[in-house]
Amino acid sequence: MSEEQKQNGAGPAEGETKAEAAPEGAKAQVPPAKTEGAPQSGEAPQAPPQPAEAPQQPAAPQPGVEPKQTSGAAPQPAAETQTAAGASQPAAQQPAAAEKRPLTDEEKEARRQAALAARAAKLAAQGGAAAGAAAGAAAGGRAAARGAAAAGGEGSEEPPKPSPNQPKLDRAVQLLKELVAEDAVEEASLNPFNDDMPTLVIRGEHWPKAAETLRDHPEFGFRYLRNVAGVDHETHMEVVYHLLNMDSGDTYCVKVRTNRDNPSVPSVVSVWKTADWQEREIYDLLGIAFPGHPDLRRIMLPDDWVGHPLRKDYVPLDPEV
Amino acid sequence: MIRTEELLLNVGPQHPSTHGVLRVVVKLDGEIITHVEPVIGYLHRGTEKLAESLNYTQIIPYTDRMDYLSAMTNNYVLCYAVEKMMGIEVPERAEFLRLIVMELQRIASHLVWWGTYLLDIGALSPFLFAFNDRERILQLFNELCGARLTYNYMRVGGVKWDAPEGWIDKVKAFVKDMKSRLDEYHNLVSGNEIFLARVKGIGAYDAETAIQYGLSGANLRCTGVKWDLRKNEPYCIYDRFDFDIPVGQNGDCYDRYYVRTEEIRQSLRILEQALEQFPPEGETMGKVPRAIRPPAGEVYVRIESPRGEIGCYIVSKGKAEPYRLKFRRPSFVNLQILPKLLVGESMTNLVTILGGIDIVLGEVDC
Amino acid sequence: MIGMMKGLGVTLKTLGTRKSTYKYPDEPIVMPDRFRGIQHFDPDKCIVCFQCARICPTQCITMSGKPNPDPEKKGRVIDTYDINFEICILCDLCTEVCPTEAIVMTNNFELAAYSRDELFKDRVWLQENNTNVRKDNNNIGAPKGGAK
Amino acid sequence: MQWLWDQPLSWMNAAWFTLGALCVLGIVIFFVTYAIYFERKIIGWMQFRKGPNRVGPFGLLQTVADVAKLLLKEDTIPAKADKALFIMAPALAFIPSFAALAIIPYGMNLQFADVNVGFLYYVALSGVTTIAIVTAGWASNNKYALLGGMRSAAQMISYEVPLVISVVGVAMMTGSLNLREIVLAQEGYFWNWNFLPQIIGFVVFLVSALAELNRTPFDLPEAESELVAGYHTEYSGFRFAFFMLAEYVYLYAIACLTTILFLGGWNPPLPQLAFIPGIVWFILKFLAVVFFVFWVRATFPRLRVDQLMGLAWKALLPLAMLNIFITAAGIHWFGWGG
Repeated sequence: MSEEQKQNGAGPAEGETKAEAAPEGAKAQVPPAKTEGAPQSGEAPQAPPQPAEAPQQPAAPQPGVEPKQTSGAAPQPAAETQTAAGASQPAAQQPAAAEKRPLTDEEKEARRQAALAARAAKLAAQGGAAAGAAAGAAAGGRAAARGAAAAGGEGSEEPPKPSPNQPKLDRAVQLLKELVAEDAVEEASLNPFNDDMPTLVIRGEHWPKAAETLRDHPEFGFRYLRNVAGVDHETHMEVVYHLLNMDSGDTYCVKVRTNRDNPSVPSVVSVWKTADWQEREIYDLLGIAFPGHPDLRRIMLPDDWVGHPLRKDYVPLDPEV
Repeated sequence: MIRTEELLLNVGPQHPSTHGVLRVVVKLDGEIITHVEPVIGYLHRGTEKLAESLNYTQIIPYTDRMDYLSAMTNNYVLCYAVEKMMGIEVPERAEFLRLIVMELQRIASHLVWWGTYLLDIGALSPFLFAFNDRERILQLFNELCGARLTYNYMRVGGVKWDAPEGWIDKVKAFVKDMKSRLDEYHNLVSGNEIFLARVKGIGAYDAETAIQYGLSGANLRCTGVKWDLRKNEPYCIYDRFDFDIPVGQNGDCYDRYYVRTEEIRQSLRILEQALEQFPPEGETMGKVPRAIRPPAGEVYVRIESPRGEIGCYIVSKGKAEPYRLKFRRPSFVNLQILPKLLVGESMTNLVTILGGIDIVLGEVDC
Repeated sequence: MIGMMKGLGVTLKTLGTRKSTYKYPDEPIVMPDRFRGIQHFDPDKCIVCFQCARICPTQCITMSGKPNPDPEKKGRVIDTYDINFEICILCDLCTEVCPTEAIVMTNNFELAAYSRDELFKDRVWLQENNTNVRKDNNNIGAPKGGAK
Repeated sequence: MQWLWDQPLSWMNAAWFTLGALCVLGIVIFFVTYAIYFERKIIGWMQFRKGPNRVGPFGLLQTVADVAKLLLKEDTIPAKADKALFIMAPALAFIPSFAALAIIPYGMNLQFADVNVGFLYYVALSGVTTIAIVTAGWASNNKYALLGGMRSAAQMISYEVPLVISVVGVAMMTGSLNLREIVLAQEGYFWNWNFLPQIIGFVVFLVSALAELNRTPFDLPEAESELVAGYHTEYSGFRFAFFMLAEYVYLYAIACLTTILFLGGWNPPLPQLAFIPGIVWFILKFLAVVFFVFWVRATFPRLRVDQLMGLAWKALLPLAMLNIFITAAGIHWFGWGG
């Protein structure tokens, strides 16, 4: 994104200063209701995930006119995020004056406040001070109720309709605590975007044993590892495993965190053979070492490549690219 | 005493039957393969790194180039992921258009596989038969979205173009013709004793190994595991149509051939039903906010591409660009079983087995 | 043996069928209207809003505007407008976001050139490339939902 | 040319011989160019496409253009190739194929050399080409070429055996190996052509002839999909043209032999049609066999090496043996043959 374009883009396009986008806007006090919650239970066990556009989507977002939050059913978060992105990324098709919504004062004031909080959080993230702050913190100053790594443990603010996966999640956490180790599970939560896919964060040193139990234990039975992804959150690195039990159709998401300086996650090639190349790819692009991997070499890049491109702090060889 | 030495042979990256720039380093003892080591990365374009500085509409043309034989399913998986995060409702007509286009893409992709697979085994004509029919699908796509291979057709929240008038009838005509063409294909090849001798019992593995190696698509179903995301985890409007999932028994190259040719027939069935229930008019674009910014959080979405389960894992921090975008590419995962299948086989079987797994290097290297 | 006989029968039958070879170099291929070929640029429609340059995934559009020469009209007029066809992937996003349809796709696709710098098309060339311009320019990305 | 044989060799005779040889060479080169052209045309028609139609009217000069291109192409020899063998291999492949044409009788007295062991002469010479292909494979110092050479050695040697034995039946019936006698023995209606009584021999001969020619379904030595181009991977320019020439001259030879041995040479199917000259019938049958070879190439996939060997030794050879016994029984009890 060449510099001068950004200036031109930012200059004429937006009048007011745009705060760092707080995706949910200031008032996310009510976490968007588990939109797929209620009808979930009725679903046949064979196909739990409900396609996103199932009718139970209560309120289709009105693009330009939604200043207020309607009562119970939260509109789509995007609808209230009318605030354009901050200076770094002027909204792609943000016409300057075309559909200026009447901003209520209270809305403006809330947004300014969110901007300040966001900026503070951003500084904190860069400083890396917030060791304990999970990925959520880096996402800006919105309330902690949101999403995967909510600081308040699993679902402290229980959504009005407990989702059917909740008991499964608790059962899983309890089983893992029993079989693997007391502190095996750091966090457990439901991913609201993914039809409440239970997400467990497991400590690195217990991960091989946990993987074993996840595959062999009759209650879990996750014999199919469908995806292994590496993610570089500025504060820490994360390896995300998506597991699937073909008979019951459940999918779980398991995360293992590691620090940034010498990231290492025990390899699970002995448990699921499909992890072999996927771990090599993560090692190649993100630099996370996988002790226990039979043949950990670079898979995508030439062997003499320096650095790991997918890291956020990766300096490309020639910046022109 | 005769001293025999193993012949180290580089099959690829520039080789007529590696379906792209795959290099397989093979140690040969005479014609028998003793050691195999696939080397990939020749087509690595760093799509995932690029995506971190592009907003969602800009990433769509990049997904066309990942699995260039089924660009529609790649487009769909990205749009579906963003729609799931933002909870956007896709209108009825757009859903139907998406389904029709994806099933046409599945047929086109299987036709390419069928043609090149037979060419690898030595028969010259099937390749031309397949491409002759695939040309009709490419014409349909060209009329619909302006391109033959890199369609860039779907947008978050719907599809960009509505079907031009007369297009639906052309698709109906194509589906009707394709049925008879398919029988002709079976006459030409499926009964041929030489073909059967070349394919039966080659590169066989059982269901347990398939699940261990995380295979998906026809490579999984050929071992008898009945797992197809269109049925087991329905997305789009697949749950409105009835079609069955072809399944093989003993997981050898012939079963993969049978499953894929049967899948073409099933796709034709879906297309017929979809064309009948096609809503005459309606919106093709849902309510999408001006700037697409999915809320902070992550989602892993997966659909059934012609090569298997293609997944899209997005971690978003609320900005217009994804914080981290990872594609679970079926060809990349399916290729892992190649070394296990090849040891002990002959050179000719290397080509047959590699063709049977049906990989596309654009997707393997992403 | 029956399988082989049937196979031979099929090839014999195709001996007489209609062939599907194009006579391409002699007869030009007529592309459907929506085909995404090389862009055509109409400078006086352009309001220099940089939308196309910003949306382009490969950033191959470089443009610059200059203040309007005649004093009473405000706004800006396009000065230079180049598309680098070495990296342009003809994905049609620029025409999608252009509010005034200044840049539209045409149906011609012959882009072969003997040297790389011939692929760097400037404003004049893009303006002259006005044969079989695309009529239905569905720019849904533009404000007001685009000219439907 | 028979009357020349008995006179002592003089300058005059030598000139006649070379003239005869040149005109046969001319016919064969003409055949080869238009065999390549028609093969590409026919296979094209079988695949929904027109064959070459750009060079010359209807593409007739396409092969001429190809040969000209091959002549002008730079003649590369790989660095560490075994130079002497590399240069000799193409010549070694072409010479026997052309020499083998001497014994083919096109008409009653239209024959270059009336050797009484005609077929044996042919088989002996075609063996030399196998050596040429193996040397080509070895000399070009390329792994794919080496593999191609090995395969072709195995294939051609093991298919010569059923080829020869399947013709023993014909020889038994006519009592001589001289090709002219064999054709004369097939006078009369088409049902006393050799292919009916010798139907097994005919099938075995056809299959092993295809294998001898390295054509689909037995084109293992130059299998594009596995061995890139088999033994002639490293050859370019005129040397490659020699290999192509050798292949098509063998096709010419095998097609002539099939017509002579099994389809009754220049005999018309019904004696009443005798007013049409024999050579026309010969050409018609000859073209039918050539069309069959092209047709097979367009349809069948390729066999694997071990299946190929299995077919030769386990299927064709016993069949050929069986054919001999049947012919023997036929001659003894039913009075077949001359």
